[in-house]
Amino acid sequence: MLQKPVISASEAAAKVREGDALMVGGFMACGSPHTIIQALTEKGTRNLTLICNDTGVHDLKSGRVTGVGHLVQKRQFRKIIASHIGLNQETQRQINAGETDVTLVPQGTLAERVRAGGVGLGGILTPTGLGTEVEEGKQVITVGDRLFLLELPLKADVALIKAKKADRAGNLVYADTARNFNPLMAMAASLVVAEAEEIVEVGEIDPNAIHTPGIFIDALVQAERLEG
Amino acid sequence: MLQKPVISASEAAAKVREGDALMVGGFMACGSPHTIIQALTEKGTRNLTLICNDTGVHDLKSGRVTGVGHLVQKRQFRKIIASHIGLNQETQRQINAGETDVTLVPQGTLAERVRAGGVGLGGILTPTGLGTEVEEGKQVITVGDRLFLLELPLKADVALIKAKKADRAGNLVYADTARNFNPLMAMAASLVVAEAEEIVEVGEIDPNAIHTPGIFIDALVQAERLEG
Amino acid sequence: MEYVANKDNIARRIARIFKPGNVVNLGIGLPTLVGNYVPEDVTLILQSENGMLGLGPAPAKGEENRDLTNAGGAPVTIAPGGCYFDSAMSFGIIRGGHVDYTVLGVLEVDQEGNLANYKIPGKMVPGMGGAMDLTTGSRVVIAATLHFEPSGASRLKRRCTLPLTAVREVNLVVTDLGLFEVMGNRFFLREYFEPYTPEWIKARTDAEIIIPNDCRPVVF
Amino acid sequence: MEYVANKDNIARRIARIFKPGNVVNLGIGLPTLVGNYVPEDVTLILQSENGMLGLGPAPAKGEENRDLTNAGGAPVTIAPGGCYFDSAMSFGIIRGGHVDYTVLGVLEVDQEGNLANYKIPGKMVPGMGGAMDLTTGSRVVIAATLHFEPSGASRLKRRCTLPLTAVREVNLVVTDLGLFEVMGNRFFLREYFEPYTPEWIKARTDAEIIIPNDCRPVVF
Repeated sequence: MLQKPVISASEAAAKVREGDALMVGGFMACGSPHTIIQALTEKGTRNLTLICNDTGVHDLKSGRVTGVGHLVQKRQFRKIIASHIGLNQETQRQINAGETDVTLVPQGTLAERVRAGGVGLGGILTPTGLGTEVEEGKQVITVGDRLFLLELPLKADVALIKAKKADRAGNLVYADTARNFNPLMAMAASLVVAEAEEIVEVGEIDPNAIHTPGIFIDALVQAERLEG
Repeated sequence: MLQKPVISASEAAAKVREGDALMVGGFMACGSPHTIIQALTEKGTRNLTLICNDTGVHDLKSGRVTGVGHLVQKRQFRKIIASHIGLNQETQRQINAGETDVTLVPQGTLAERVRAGGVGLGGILTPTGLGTEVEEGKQVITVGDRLFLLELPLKADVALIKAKKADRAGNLVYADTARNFNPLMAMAASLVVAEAEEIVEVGEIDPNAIHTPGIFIDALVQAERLEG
Repeated sequence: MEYVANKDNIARRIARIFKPGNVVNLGIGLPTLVGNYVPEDVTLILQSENGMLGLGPAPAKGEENRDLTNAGGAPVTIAPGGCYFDSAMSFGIIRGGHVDYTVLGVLEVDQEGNLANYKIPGKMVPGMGGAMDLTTGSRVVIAATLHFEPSGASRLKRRCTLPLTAVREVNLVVTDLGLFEVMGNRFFLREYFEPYTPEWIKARTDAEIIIPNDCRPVVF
Repeated sequence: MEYVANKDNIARRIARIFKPGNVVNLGIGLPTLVGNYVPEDVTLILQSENGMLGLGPAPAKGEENRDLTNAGGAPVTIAPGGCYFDSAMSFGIIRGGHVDYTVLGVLEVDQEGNLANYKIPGKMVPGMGGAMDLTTGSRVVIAATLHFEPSGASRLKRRCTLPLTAVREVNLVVTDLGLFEVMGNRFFLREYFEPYTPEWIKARTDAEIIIPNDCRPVVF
């Protein structure tokens, strides 16, 4: 089994290019790759499209910012695809000011769209969003006497994800609710960098306990920043 | 967390009724619930529809039969949905004799259809089977400049699955390649009985290592027959 | 008779709907209160859409696990027999009909069973998060809400005016005035909180309300 | 010149196509032989569609694990760094384009890149198993087959006559006569096995064969 390179957070950030579609794992910053996010914030790469469950927290009063909220704050995104932005007041401000294009996607649909991108489906039919604004512009497919929305796959140029443990072959194990979108995004991007709290030798993880097979992972980063 | 009943194999078999759609886990009998299969063979319930990856082995010369092949041999199915029947000569014979209606489904499509049934999707779009006999009678959906087959969800009345270990809440862990269709079928049937080699107390399985959440499981059976 | 907002009554009444072993998703905010009132002999399996079954209470100060939060990002614990999974599985559980009850707050709910809770155009666009899937997929959808908006208008409408979260998915509405069942494009007042009376409630509610013969006061 | 069937030559030539780290699925039968000839310095990651990456060699007698088989149901082992998953993930890997090469046997393959290997109507209906997904999803599809049917007809056709497994998905065909690339609805003979000559091969093959200037003998 070939070993995957272990690179620095700034090397990981350098793999994200102007204009890229970028998936970032995490749910309200739980399970986000904070070390790489910090490096990407410092690098300041712009015109990115973000695909993420949410945009973390940004409280304009207290100044508290978490997760990909740091990248939003530096206006590195021209477009955001997320299910929830309610706790990030800066995202809300950017929408109202017309600075950033935000598309809201139901969370379960977002998960299936990312999965579909990873597993080669041309789309999935879901009842979620029928009869709501989410239906706008979409094919409605009839199956028997039921209607469904056709939701299309999402793919990205780069996915930045976070694991609890990785082996050198790139096999990943996540912890608790920090799993969330990480295993889905691992499948759906051309280049995938996984930040891990612990990087162990090949063979040290039970093959039945691996959540993400190493073949999806292009490089590993040792996590240094576990919150933020 | 409520405990799930541990029942006998014959009690499990009695839950399958004449005419039921029945999912059975396993891949060439690896990971099949052999103890329950034996009980159901003895009970002889008929007119069932089988949904299974394959029909195991049945070598008419040697008389060797494995997995759901035992049920095929007793002609308990009027319909079989599977991806492969090549090593079961009795299934082949029943097709040729017009005794059993067999629908062949590409294996990846079968997996996604069972998953779709379990996770509430109205269908999935796959490129697999386009331009082949698999396309017959199906909606072809255009997305951009690509064509896909619309494949519909599969559900069952009863699923009989096999785990390595279960806790009393029904949480399951599978071993090695004996996992295969078991976790998918666990989600897609009205009633799910899991046969397990080991049944432990709640709390004895790491919540991050659980493959199938206990909420899907209605009853457990202690495995006694591990092959066949 | 004067109206006094009472969130706890809503939570207490909803808490008595469940049976042991039910799989329940409690939304952030008012619905979270429901957890405080579930009878001791009713063990629920709480689903949290960020990826767990067996959601437990908040940890003691200093015992927080940064990898274990609820859907609002707050630290929680896991109950014995619980487990973790990814977001596709989490919403597979939800969309697939494996959640018995979802309890969620609303901005508006109408007598057709529509609800609105994710967007006030031009004002607030928090996003639907998991709400659209939860309302579409759960077997029973319970809207938990104060009966009146701050302006005094009832949140129970003939027709929602805000962008919908889901169409015809609400089964029960529990407010601090009573418990309403949505049936045949009407609200049926099944129970009411004393000292309010069915007539008082009907008079102050925008939507059409049916008062069946067996309508009765809530008894705890 | 007399034709002598030679499966090993097919396997040996295919085995030299891969680069270290490639994810490869080898079908049951002839393709399985390929594993015997992969150079020692080329570590492949073998995918087995019944649910594993890191397929290892057969276990020693008495060391079989009944929970660990290949897609044919035969006992195997797992290589270091390998892992297990369910059938949805397995075919997600395949359909999603994460398998670099799939090698599979065929009954017929044609110059448009179509292949047939799962059904002879009225005679044999084993089912497609994973073959349709493997040919549709893998980045490069290699058909591995003896050049001739038992009847003497070539398996490389202008147009398949049997029910198709996949349409226009075959990239390479390796037979015991040579290595053919499918391009622009033709077979390009890139390499041939001596003592056969390109002209000899072309004369005995049903399909249209282009012999490019740089066509050369296979050298091991």
